[in-house]
Amino acid sequence: MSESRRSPADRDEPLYRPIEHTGAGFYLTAALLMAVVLFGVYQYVNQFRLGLGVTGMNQPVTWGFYIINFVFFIGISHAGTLISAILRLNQAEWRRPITRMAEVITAIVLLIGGLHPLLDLGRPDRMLNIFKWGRLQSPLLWDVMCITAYFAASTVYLYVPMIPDIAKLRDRGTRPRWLYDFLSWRWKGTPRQRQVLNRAMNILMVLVIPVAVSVHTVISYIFAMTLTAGWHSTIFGPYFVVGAIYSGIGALLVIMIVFRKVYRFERYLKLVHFANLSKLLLVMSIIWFYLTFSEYLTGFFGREPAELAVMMFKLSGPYAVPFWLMVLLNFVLPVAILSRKRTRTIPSILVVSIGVVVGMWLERLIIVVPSLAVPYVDFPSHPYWPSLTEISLFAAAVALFWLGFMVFAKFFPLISIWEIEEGREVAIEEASSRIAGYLPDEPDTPVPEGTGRAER
Amino acid sequence: MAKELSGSELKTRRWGMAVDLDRCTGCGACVAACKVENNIPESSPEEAQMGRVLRWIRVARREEPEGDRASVSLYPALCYHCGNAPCTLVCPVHATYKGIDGLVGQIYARCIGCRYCMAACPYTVKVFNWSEPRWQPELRAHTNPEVSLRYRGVVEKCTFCSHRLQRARDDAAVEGRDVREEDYQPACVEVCPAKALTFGDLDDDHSGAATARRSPRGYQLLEELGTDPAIVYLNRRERRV
Amino acid sequence: MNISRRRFLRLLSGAGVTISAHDWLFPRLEAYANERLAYGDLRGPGFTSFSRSVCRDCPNHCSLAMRKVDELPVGLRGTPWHPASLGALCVAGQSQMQALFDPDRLERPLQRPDAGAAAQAVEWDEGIQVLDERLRGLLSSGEGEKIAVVDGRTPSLGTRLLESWVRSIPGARYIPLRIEHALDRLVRQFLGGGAGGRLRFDLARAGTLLLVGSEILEHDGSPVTQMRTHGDRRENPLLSHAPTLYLGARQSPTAVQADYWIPCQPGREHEILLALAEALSKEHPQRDSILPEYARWISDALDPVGFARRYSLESVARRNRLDVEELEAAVRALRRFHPAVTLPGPGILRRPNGFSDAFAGLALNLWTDGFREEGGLSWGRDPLTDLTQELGLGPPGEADPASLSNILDPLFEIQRSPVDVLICVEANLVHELPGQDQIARALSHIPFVASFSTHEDETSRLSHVTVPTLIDLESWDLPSAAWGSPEASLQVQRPALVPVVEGRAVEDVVLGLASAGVAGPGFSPGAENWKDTVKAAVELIVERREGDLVDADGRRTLESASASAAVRSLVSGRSVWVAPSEPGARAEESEAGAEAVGGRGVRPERPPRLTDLAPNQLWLIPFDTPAVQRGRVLNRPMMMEISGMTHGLAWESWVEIHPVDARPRRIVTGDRVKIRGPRAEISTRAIVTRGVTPSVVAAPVGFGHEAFGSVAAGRGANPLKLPFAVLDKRTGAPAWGPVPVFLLKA
Amino acid sequence: MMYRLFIDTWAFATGVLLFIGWLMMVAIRWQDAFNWTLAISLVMTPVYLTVAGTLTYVFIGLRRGASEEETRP
Repeated sequence: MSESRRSPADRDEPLYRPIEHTGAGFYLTAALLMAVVLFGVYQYVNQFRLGLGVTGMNQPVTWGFYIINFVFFIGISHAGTLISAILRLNQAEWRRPITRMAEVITAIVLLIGGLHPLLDLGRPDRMLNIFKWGRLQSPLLWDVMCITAYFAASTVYLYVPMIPDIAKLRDRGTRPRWLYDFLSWRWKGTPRQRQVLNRAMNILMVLVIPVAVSVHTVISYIFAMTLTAGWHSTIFGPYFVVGAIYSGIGALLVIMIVFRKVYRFERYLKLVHFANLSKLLLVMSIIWFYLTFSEYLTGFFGREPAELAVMMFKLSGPYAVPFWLMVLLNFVLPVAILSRKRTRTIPSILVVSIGVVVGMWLERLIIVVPSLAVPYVDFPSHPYWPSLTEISLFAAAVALFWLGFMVFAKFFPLISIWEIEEGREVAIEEASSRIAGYLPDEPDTPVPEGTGRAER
Repeated sequence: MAKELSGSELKTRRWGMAVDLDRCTGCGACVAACKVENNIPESSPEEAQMGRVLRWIRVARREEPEGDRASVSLYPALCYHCGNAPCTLVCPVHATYKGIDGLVGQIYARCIGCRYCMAACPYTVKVFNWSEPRWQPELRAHTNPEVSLRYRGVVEKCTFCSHRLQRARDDAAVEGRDVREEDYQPACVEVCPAKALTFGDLDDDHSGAATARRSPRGYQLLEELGTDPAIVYLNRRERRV
Repeated sequence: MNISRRRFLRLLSGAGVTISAHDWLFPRLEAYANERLAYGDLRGPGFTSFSRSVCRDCPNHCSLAMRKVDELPVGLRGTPWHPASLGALCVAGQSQMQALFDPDRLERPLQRPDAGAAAQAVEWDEGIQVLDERLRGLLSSGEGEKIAVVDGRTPSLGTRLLESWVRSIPGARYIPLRIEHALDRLVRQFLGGGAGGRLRFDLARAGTLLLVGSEILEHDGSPVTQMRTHGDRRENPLLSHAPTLYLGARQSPTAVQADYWIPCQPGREHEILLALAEALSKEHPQRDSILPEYARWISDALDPVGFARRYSLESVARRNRLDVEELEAAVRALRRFHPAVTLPGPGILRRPNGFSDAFAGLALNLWTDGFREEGGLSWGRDPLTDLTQELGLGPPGEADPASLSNILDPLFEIQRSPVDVLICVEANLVHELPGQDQIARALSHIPFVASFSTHEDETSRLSHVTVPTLIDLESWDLPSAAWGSPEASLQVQRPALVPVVEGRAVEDVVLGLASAGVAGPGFSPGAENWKDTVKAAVELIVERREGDLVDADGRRTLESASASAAVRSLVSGRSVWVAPSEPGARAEESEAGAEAVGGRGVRPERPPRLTDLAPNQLWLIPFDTPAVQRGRVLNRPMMMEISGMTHGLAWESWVEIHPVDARPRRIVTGDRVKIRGPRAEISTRAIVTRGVTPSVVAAPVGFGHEAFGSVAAGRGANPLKLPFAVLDKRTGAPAWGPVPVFLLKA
Repeated sequence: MMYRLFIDTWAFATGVLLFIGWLMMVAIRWQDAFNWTLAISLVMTPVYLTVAGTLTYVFIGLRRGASEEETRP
C-alpha cells in the first residue's frame, strides 16, 4: 500500500542504486577476480610459448579440461535466453524480475565458452586457417556458425528489451551520458515505439529458441559424429540440450541468490520466483535422469564390448567416484530437497543449484574423458590429471564470468525496470482478463464467432 | 623411350598392406625403421611417463585369457589409411585428407592442432606434438631430408612413407610408365626381418597384399565400423597339438 | 722467311716441351678437369650415397648400409646382399647411429689412482703407457698367469687377434664372455664337432620343434635368419601342420609364435624333458643302454624302473601343475611329426642347474636322428681357424669355461686375487654378471683393472684405466659369423664415416703394445696396424674363396654311437649349485652362500624344489631380450623407447607377474612394486599378465645402469642385483637362476 | 555516430555471409563435401539475415516513432 503512494521513479530506487553508488566491496572483489584472471592469462601465455605439453593431456586422452569447460560453459549459456524466451512466450508473469539476469548470463558465458576451443588449439597462431581453409563438413565449423549466431541473437535479445531502461537512465542523467544517450535510440515510450519493441521482441523470441537448441545439439554432434564408443549415440542431441538447460537454471539460481543478497533485491526476487524456478529445476532434473538412464541402459543391454568397456570404466573403474557423485548431485539431491515444499527454502535451493552446476560439470567430464581413455584397440592407457595451467585457466574463466556480471551490473539495471512497472500497471488487468478468457462462458452469452483468441 | 607423363596420367592405385601374424614376432624393427625414416623425435622419460611417446607404428599386445594362461598375439599397429576415413571427415581445415592413391595425408603446415582427428580415429594411431621435438644434439643434423620436421602443436601420423611413393611416381612419370609395385615400399615393410609385412596394390588382384586380403585367414581390424582399412591382418593358424 | 738457328732451336725445344707435356701434363689436367667439373656436377645438392659396414651387436653380423645425403649420414638400412639378413635389420642394428653420436661417449682414456676414485682424462699415449708398464712388469718377471683378458665382443678377426695376443703370453687367460660359446661347447662335447666350429639348427627341416629356454626368434645366434626360417617353415606345405612347442616359465615372443606353450616351474624343464624322453623311449632299441646313463647322472632313482616312475608323465605333470593330457599331446607330436628336434638355448644355461636341463634337452635328440640325416643339424666350420694361422696369429685355443669363476671365486672367499691384471674388453662384468655387489667387491681386490669401453660403465668405474673403443660403424674388422655360414659371402666391416670420436681400435692398441714388445714370443701379426691386417686377411680370403666359403667338409653328421660315450663324459665332472639362502639373509649369510661357489659346501646338482619357496615367495627369473641385450644397447634413446613397447612402457624396466600372484597383493598393471631378494631389493613397474606361469616374477636383464651414459644411467632396475654371483663351472655361464623373492606393492 | 550500430550490424551479417560464400568456393575448389557446405549454409544464412533485419527494424522503428512524437502538437 505504502508502495503505491510513492512516485514510480523513487519506488524502484533500489534498482538504480547499484549503478549509481559503488562501494569498496565492489572494487575489492573486482581486484580479486582480476588477479585470478590475470594469473590465467599468464598461464596461457606460458602454454602459448611451450605448447600443449604444459597441460595434462596425453596420447589416448587427447581432449581434457578445455573441451569439458567449453561444453560446460556453453551449457550454462542456455540459462538465459532460452528460459526468458520461453517464459515470455507463455506470458508467465513471474518472469519479469528474472529475464534480464538470465539474458546477461547468456551473453557473458557465451563469450567465455566460445574462447575455450581456442585455448585447446595446439597452434593458436594458425587459427585463421579456419577462415581460410574451413570445411563446413566438420562439426567444429557447425559450432563456429551456431555459436556466432546464438551470440548475435542473444545479445540483440538482451539489448532490445533493455532500451527503455537505458532511456530511463538517460533521463536520470546517469553518467556516462553519451553511452545511454547513444544506446537508448531516442526512446520516448510512444505507442509506436512500444509496438515496434514488442514486435521485435516477439520475432527474436521465436528466433532464439531454435538457435539455442541447435547450439547445444551441434556441440553434442562434435562427439556423436565420431565412431568412438560412448559418444556415437543418437540421444546425445536432446541429452546435451536438457543438460544445458538444467545447468543453466542452476547457474541462474545461484546468480539470483547471490545478487539478491548483495544488492538487496529481496523485494523484487521473492520466494515465489525461486520456488517456481526450483520446480523447473526439479522437472529438468527428472528429465535429465530419464535421458541418462536410457542412454546407459541401451549401452548396457546391447553388451557391445567397446561400449561396455567404456561404461564399466565409468561405473566401476577409475571414474566411478565422479560418476556416482554426479548422480548424487544431479538427481538424488535435487529430488530429495526440491520435491518437498518444506525444504524448498532459499538456502537449500542455493545448495542444490550449486550442486547441480558442479554435477553438470562432472557430467561433461564423464562424457569427454572415459571414451577417449578406453579406445577400441588395445592401447596403453594413461590416467589424465589436469595440470596447473588447465586448472588456473578454468578458475580464470569462472572469475571472468563473475567479473563480467559485476561490470554489467555497474552500467545497466539487473532487473528490467520497465517490465516491472508494466507489470504493476497493466499486467494485473491483462492477466485477469486472460484468465477470464479461459473460463467457460455464461449460458446466456451468445457463442462468439471467430477464434476465442485472448486479447493482449 | 616412352613420352613423359604427368602425375595425373598415372594409374591410380590403392596401396595396402598385409600383416602375417604367423610371422610377426613383435621384434619392433618396423618401429625403429619408422622412427629413423620419418624423423620422429625422441621422447623424454617424463613424457613417456605421461604417455606422450611419438610413434607412427607400434607393436600392440593382445591377450585373450584361457583359464590360467592367455593366448597372446603381437601385431604392428599403424595408420590404416581407411577407404572411408573418419579422421578426414571431421578435420575443420582440410589438414588431413584423402591423398593420391587413397593414402590419408596430413598437412603439418596447415594443422591447427585441434586434435579432433585423433578423437575421431577409432584406431588411436594419430599422435600429437605436445612440445618441441627433441633429438640428440648431434643427431638433429642427421635427419632424413626427404621428410619434413614437425613442430609443436600439430598432429602427425603414418603416411605410408608417401615421400617414397612421390619419388616412385616421379620416376615412373619420367619414364612414361605406371608405378610398379617393386618401386615403392614403406620403411617398415622394407626392414621387417620376418617378412611379416607385404605391401602392394589392393586393386591389383595378383599383388601380395590383395591375395593376402582374399585369404580365409585375412581380417581387418574393427571391420564392423565400416572404415575399410587398407591394412589386413592374416590370422594365426590354429595348430594346437 | 728465313729461320735463324736460335729461333729454330727455340721452336724445337718448344715442340719437345709440348710433346712431353702431352704425355705427362695433359692426362693430369684432364683428370683434374673431370674431377672438378664432370664429377662435381654429378654430386649436386642432395646427392645420396651409401657406405657399408657391419653391425656386430649380435653374432648374425648383418651388414649395414649407411645412407648419406651430401656426405651427411641420415640413416641405416640393411643390405639385400647379406645372405642372412637379406636387407632386414633388427632394432639394435638400426639404433647404432644414436650410439655413434652419443654426446656421452668417451673421447680420451680415463685414469684413476685407485679403483672407484674420481677419474681424470689423460692423453692416449699416457693411458696406454699405464697399461704397458703393468703388463711389461709381469712379462719380465714371467708371471703371465697373472694376466686375464675378458672379451665381451662377438667373434671376429679382432677377437682372434686379441685372443692370440693373450695366448702368446704363457699362462695368460683369454676368456670370451659369451653364452653362445658355452652352448656350442656343450653341444660339441655331446655331439662331437670341429674345434672353434659352430652348430646350426636348420629350422626349415625340423618337424616338431621343441624349444627349451631357446629364444630362437629373438637372440639365439641370429634372430634375423631364425625369424625368416621360422616364417618359411610356417609357409612350407610339408611342415605347415608340424607344431612348435615351447617349454619355459615365461611366454616370450618366441613362445608366442610357438604353437604350443608348456609352462613349467622354473628350473624344472629337465624333468619334463626327461619325462618326454622316457615316454618316447618306450619302443627305442637303445633304451636299456642309455637310460641307466641318465639315471646315474640324475643321481636319483638308480634303477630304470625308479627312473621310469619318477619321470612318468603323470608325476611330472603333477609336480608342474600341468594336465597330463598336455604332455601326452606333446609326446604324440614328437612321435608323429618327424624329424623332431629339441633346441636347448642359452636361456637354459642361465641357471645354476641349467646344465642338467640342457643335457636333458639334448638327450631327446637321441631319438631324432632324422633331423640330422636331413642335414637339419650342421656343423659350421669357422674359416677364421685357418685364416688366423696364415696371418701368423696362431691357432685358436679352447676357452676354459671355468676360467672366469676361477678368477672370481677366490676373490669371493679369501680376498686374494689370483690375477694382477684384469682387462675387460667391452665386457661390463659388474652389470652383466649376477650378484652385482659381489662382483664389484671382487674387482676392487684386483691390483689392476683395465677396461675398454665406448662409455664409462660400471666396470670402468672400478678400473684403473679406461680406454675408449670405436663403434662398429667407425672401425675395421672381419666378422666371422656371416662368412662362416654355408651360404657364404665375404663381408668386411669398415668405417662407414670419418670417426666421430678421434679414437683407436682395440686392435690398434694391442698391436701398439705388441710392437712395443709387450707380447709373447709366438705373436707375430702380419702388419703393424690393424687396418692393414684386415686388408691382408681379406686378400687371403679372396684367394682361397672356394676352399673356405663353401665348406663342404665343414659339415659333420653325428654318430648316435658316440651319444652314450658323450653322456659318460658329461656325467664325470662336477658343476656347482648354490642353494639360495633364506630370504632377507644378512650380509654374512650371503657371504657364506657365496663361498659355496668356491667349491666348499657344494651340494649334488638338483633343481630347486617348489618346496624351496617360503610361503608367498616367488621365483624371480631374469630374462634376456634382444631390445635390451643385457643393457649393452640401452645408451640409445630409441632402445629405451622400444624395449618395453609391447607393455606400453618406455624408459622403464618392468616385471611380469601372473594375476594369481597379483590379486592377493592388490597389484595392477603399472603399479610400482618392490622385489626383495636374499641379497638386495629393487623397485620397478609391474605388468600383470597371463604370459608367465604362476609363482614367477619375470624381469628383463639390462636396465638399472648406474653409469654408461646419461641415457642409460638410473633408468629402471637391475634384477641381477638379487641372485648370488654364480658362474656355472661346466658351462662358464653366469647363472642368473631362479631366485626366491618377495614381491610387494611399493 | 548514430548509425554506428546500424552499420556494425550489417557489417557483421554480411561478413558472415561472405565467409559462408568463401567456404563454398573452397569446397568446390577442393571437390570436398560441397553438399554438406551447401546444406549448412542454407540453414545458417536466414538466421543472420533475420537477426540483422530485426535489429534494423528496431532502430528505424524507434527513430521513426520518436520523430513522429515530436511532430505532434
